[in-house]
Amino acid sequence: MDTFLQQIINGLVLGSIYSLIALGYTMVYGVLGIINFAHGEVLMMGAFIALTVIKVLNVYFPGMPNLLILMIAFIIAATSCALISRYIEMIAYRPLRNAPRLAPLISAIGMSILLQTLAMIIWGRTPLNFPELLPADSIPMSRSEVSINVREIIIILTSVITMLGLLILVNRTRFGRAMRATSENPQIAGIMGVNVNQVIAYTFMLGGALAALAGIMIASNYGSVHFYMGFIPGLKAFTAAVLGGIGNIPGAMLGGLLLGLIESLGAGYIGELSGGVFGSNYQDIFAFIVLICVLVFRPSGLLGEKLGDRA
Amino acid sequence: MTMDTQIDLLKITNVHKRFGGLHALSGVNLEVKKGQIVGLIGPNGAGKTTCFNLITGLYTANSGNFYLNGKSYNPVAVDQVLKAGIARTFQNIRLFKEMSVLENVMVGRHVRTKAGFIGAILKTQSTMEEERKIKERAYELLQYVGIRSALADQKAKNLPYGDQRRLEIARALATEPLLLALDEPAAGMNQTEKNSLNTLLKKIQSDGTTILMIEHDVRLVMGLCDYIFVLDYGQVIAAGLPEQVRQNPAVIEAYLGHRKESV
Amino acid sequence: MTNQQMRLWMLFATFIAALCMPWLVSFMGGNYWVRVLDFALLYCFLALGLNIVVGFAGLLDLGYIAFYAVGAYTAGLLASPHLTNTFLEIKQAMPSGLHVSYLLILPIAGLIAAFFGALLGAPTLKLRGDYLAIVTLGFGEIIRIFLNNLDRPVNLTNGANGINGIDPVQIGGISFGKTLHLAGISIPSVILNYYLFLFLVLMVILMCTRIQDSRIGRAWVAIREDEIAAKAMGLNTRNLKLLAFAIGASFGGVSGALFASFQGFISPESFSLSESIVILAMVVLGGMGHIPGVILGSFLLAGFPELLRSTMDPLQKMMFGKTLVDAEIIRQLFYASALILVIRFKPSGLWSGSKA
Amino acid sequence: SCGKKDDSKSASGANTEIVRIGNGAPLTGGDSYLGKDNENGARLAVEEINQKGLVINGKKITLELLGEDDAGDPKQGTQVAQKLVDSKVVAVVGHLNSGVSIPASKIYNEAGIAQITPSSTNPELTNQNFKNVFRLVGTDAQQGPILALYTVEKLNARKIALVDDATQYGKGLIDEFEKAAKAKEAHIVLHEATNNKATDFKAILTNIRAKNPDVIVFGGMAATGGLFAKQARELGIKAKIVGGDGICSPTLYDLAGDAVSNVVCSTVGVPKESLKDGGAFLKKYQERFGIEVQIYSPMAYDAVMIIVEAMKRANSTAAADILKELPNTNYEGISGQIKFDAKGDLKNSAITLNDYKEKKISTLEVMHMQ
Amino acid sequence: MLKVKQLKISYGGILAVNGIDLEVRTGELVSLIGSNGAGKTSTLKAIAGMISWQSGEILFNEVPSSGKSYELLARGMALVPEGRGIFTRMTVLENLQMGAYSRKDGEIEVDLEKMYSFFPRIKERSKQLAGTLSGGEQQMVAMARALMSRPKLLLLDEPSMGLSPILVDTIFEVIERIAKAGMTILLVEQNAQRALEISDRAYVLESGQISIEGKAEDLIKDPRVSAAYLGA
Ligand SMILES: Nc1ncnc2c1ncn2[C@@H]1O[C@H](COP(=O)(O)OP(=O)(O)OP(=O)(O)O)[C@@H](O)[C@H]1O
Ligand SMILES: Nc1ncnc2c1ncn2[C@@H]1O[C@H](COP(=O)(O)OP(=O)(O)OP(=O)(O)O)[C@@H](O)[C@H]1O
Ligand SMILES: [Mg+2]
Ligand SMILES: [Mg+2]
Repeated sequence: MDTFLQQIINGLVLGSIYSLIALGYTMVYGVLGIINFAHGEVLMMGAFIALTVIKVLNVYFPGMPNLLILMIAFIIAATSCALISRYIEMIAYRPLRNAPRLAPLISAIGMSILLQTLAMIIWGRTPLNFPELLPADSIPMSRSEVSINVREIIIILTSVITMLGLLILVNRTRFGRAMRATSENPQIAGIMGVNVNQVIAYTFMLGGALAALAGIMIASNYGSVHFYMGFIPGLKAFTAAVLGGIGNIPGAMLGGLLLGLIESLGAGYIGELSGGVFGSNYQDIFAFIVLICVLVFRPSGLLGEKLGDRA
Repeated sequence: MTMDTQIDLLKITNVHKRFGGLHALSGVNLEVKKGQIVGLIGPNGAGKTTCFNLITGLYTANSGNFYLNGKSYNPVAVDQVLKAGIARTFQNIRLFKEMSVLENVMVGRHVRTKAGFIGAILKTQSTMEEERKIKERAYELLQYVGIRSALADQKAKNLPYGDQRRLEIARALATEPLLLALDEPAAGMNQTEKNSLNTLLKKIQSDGTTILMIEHDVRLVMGLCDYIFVLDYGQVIAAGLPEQVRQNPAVIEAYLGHRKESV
Repeated sequence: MTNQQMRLWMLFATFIAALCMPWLVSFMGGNYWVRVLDFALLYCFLALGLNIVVGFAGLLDLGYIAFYAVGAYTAGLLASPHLTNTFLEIKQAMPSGLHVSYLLILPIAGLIAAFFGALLGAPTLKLRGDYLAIVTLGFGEIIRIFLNNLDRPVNLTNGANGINGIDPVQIGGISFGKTLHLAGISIPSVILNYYLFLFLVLMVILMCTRIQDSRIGRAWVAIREDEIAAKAMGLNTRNLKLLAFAIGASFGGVSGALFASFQGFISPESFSLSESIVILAMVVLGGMGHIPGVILGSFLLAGFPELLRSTMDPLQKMMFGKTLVDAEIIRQLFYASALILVIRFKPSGLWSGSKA
Repeated sequence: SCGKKDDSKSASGANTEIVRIGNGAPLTGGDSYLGKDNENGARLAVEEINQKGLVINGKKITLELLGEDDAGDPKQGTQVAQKLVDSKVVAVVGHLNSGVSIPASKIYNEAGIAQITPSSTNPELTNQNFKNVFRLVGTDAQQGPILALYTVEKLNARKIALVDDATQYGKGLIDEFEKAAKAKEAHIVLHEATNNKATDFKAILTNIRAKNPDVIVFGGMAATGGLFAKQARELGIKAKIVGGDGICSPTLYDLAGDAVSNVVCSTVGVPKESLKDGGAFLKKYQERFGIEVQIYSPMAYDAVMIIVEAMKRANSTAAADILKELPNTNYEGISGQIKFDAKGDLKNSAITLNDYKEKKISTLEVMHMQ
Repeated sequence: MLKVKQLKISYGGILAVNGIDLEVRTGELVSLIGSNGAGKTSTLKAIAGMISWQSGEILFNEVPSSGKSYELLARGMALVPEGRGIFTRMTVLENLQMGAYSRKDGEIEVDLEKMYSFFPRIKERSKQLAGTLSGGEQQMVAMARALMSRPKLLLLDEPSMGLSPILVDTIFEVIERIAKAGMTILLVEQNAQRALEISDRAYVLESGQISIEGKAEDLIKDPRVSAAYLGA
């Protein structure tokens, strides 16, 4: 039972991280209808920038409180990533608004490689340590073995709060309405007085800031930063976003959590369940199989709306 | 009128269709007699297009019976319905935009031909022969609906609107339908263009194809149709000869309105 | 008529050029460039297969490399000592190992891959666009992970170690794995394979052109353009999509088998997601759905990185006298920028063939 | 020096000759920090030799290192191999991954060029009966049993949990370990697997915790191993973590933090500090490249050195002559005494077990391969 | 209020509108008729800044158009686009709010009530997703939405398309009403008869060029017009 509970906790933490990234994906998708494959790389840049800021602060202001350091690092990383994201949009996506559907995919791939290479030039190829700024104190649990720490709680809370914030932004605010209008029909949004380019640019900037947040959370959780670190989480988060119904904000959260739980429980129990034929090495398969099964029955994901293509 | 026209080519009885909580069709009965042009009219959102979608198998009915040529059929697979002999056009034109005009019609021949990919790779005699016939027939059909053959190699999306409507009809005719179902064929046409559409539809009728047509242009419908069904809120509120329908107070109330000029 | 003749002459000239190519290249740049050509041909094979799925039928497939893997492992198992080494029963039956002829392996690889193609197609029929993308991506990963782990409980694929000692293609006593000495000329293995690949790619091009112009090809394009209208025109979209998946996959399978024979060694590393993406980029960048464009795309994307590899360092040395930035970094930067720029200025591909 | 022209015989001075040595390793992609490390090792050696001056058969020799990026991809690996062959390298240091080394070896073999891998551990590489393949690391079959011996006999582990990263290296090591440990009647309580790009190991660690093993053996690299050790500590796991040379790098303690105190890892060869040039190498490397030695650069460095030694013995720079001399290598490198057996594997080499004291690798014990 | 001079619009080299001049004075209702593909929609889109044009000049209130639709809207132009273009995934109310997107004044609520009084039907449906409305209801939403921006100039592109006769009547009544209330309107219609009946002036567009222009009552009687567009 301890093990089971622990696996649930593991899954929730992992899932929250996926959710956090997936939220960024989904929001951009929601507005532009394209998958920003470079999102993972923006996340990586965010983590690196935060790390650099932290190192600088450590040198010039020794003894600054951890949380303050982290706040400053976050603000700088989020701002930088917002700008990076905005330029990605301007360079790679804006010229392709009316291009065939797969064209932005190619420039997104180009962007990913570009950002990875830049990171490689600036910060080198070796994985770097990300200092433990979030408290990792274990939270006492009634059950002896089960462990969760403050940092993990912070991660879970961050993603929930982010989701709620985005929900309010998109559904309750004027800017959110402009986002949704743009997503449905940018031309019509234009004649409603929406400056579409601006809305898209802001959305990307918000996406970039979210990526930075996710990057810092990942870096803090695992204590490692690497120019390749965005790729796999990006892929997983994309999976999560699709699982939940891409473009749907609660869907991204749900998809992320579900994916985390599936991976955790999958890795935890698949060996026993299959009598040792399969092991935790099939962890990733598990997630994809669940994804395929879900999509067979719900072709637009768990919470994705059925956009009936009317005849 | 020959005896033929008295046979029901299409008959649907007690058809229901729900979208979530919305009861789009509730207990609709229709008959289309062979050789006639039958009109389906009604206010916006009455369920006319839905009715087409059910008949052609694009949607599945919650309940109801469908008969084609006296035989019961189950419209679940669109291709089966089409093979059985019902072809349609769409309210919002749905051509294969990037394909050429000719190719659009050739796709219509798909169900009546059978060459497979092995034949295509080996370029067998029968495949080539069939391909030649498909092309020949496609050209004939373009001419039939009045699209100049000079336009045959244009992309479909580059055709003028009126020609796109005609092309949709040609594509549907290519499947050799017994029943041609047209969803607002005159939408967006001006009166002059409507007149020439009128002529085309009469020609199709006289060449033996039965037509079921949704249309909001009352003048066109009244002039063309042998029989009319009126749908409102998913139910047939009136049916009869054009004159009868025109006088029906329920129809006037729900659909026609009291302005005289529009009739 | 003269137009037709022109085209024939052009084709003939291209063909002759293709025949002389490896000699020219090997004379000027060495066998390395011939090998690059060999791989370009294999990519061409793959890209043409993917083009059927993505370009003709409009089904976005991010896991196409899985079929390449299936083909490669089919060859790997049927033409190497691996199975006989792990299964004693087979060893007793065939003490010298399994050495099935490639005349058999190629069709088998194609068929098995086609089967997997249909297997992938079946659950994905209802999915559109990005949903299809993620499922196919997942499928590709599933295959790779299985290949990587199917060494236990029984050692079928030899797991991460990969399968070594795969026979080269052997036709009529000529082994494509060794330099052939023929009437005083020695033809290196890379050139032999070039001709083999060229022949098969030409076959594939022929097949693709014929399919494209056929009733089936037309039906695929119709589905791509508007699935609902295609259904309403009586196309059995389910079967047609499955057919596209299967044919596309079979091309992947055959080229996978060729890859295995050419390398002599395969391991799951060769079948990663990034390879799927590279092939997709070839199709899209070249000109989706347009066969000459796809061929161009595959040659460019296979050749361009290698061109950068051999020019970036000498160029720097020439200009600055020393290597300022590591060659591989410049290579990545150029490659990435090229992707972005090309698609920026040619959004429907370099040679999209659309008359618009 | 100038290397613009393609013809290696033409050089700046009439009596100097440029001799090219190839290096193939992933310089891009996830493994590139190891690949670049290898290339740096080889480069350091080449630069040192050029600085000292090398004369073979009366000619002044300038070495040139052609470092190519194989991206860890078998296909690019063969292309790189062909390119190096075409560029008339006299020998090749590489590649990093076994999956690349194996297909590339066929090309070097056909061309008659020696290939010395500083890091590929798949036994299959030297089982191909090629005369031109050598390796400067222990194979999985060599390292695994030694780790097992140490774990079972020195650490007195009764209950052992195994984790591999499903790569050729990690899994090979763990499989060999498992065989040897079982032969010594150790109890393997669990065998989990992850992958080499994973970051979250909590799920499998939770399973491991439930089995309460004495020792966890980790088959993988430092980039994952560091995170693994850290997360193990977070879950309150106290068992020792034992791993191969893949985790014996500064990256491990960078990433694992305090958790590193729980780790024991092996390196091939005797402790570097005990060798005459070992400590100096680490320093020189740091000075030259501004980063720390990862894992295999000492072997790459040695590989260049033994190629040069072979040149000297053969008194020739021809690839064939070098290849002929390589089996006779007996060289004290910074990775230990290098001798090859008939297959090209290291003969009688030592394996050192280390732990981390004050964030530095420190020697526990030196053991010898069987 | 609106002046278009020598406007040319091309799509990838194909000239859709070939140098037209037209003018709408304050308070007028002007219609633009023409057969399919004549370039009516293209003209309206260019005026509203939805597409870029090749050459020519568009003056709105004497100021040259910037070609940016959101700026034109802020300056008092609104378009009811062809095919309605409502936001299907938003509620009716949200659609109307989008109409008032660039307004900052406090009278939005007042105008909402006004729209509801124009179209009582959409008041009932204000919380419904607009995509699930019937065609006629959608058309009302599109009109109301445009009016929510308090435009000085209203551009209407085939507002009667696809509507049942009774709704066509309603729509034309509304147009007449707002025109009488003083709004300046440029109306594009296939139903030339009805359009001319309520217009002050009209232009006939043929293959991208203005062929006839004049008072609406004159055009109705013009034999060229009745032959080509009134089906007589
Ligand atoms: N796929 C669908 N999902 C949900 N509701 C639908 C769907 N298709 C149609 N409806 C609803 O069913 C009702 C009938 O629609 P239908 O399209 O059949 O009307 P119609 O009679 O063709 O109207 P119009 O004359 O405006 O075309 C409408 O309320 C419509 O919103
Ligand atoms: N996006 C586009 N790309 C290419 N050509 C276009 C595009 N939009 C319109 N056209 C072409 O421009 C011409 C004018 O089109 P427009 O839509 O302005 O005509 P219209 O008068 O509004 O016709 P309708 O009565 O059909 O609405 C047509 O030939 C049309 O095919
Ligand atoms: Mg309808
Ligand atoms: Mg129009």
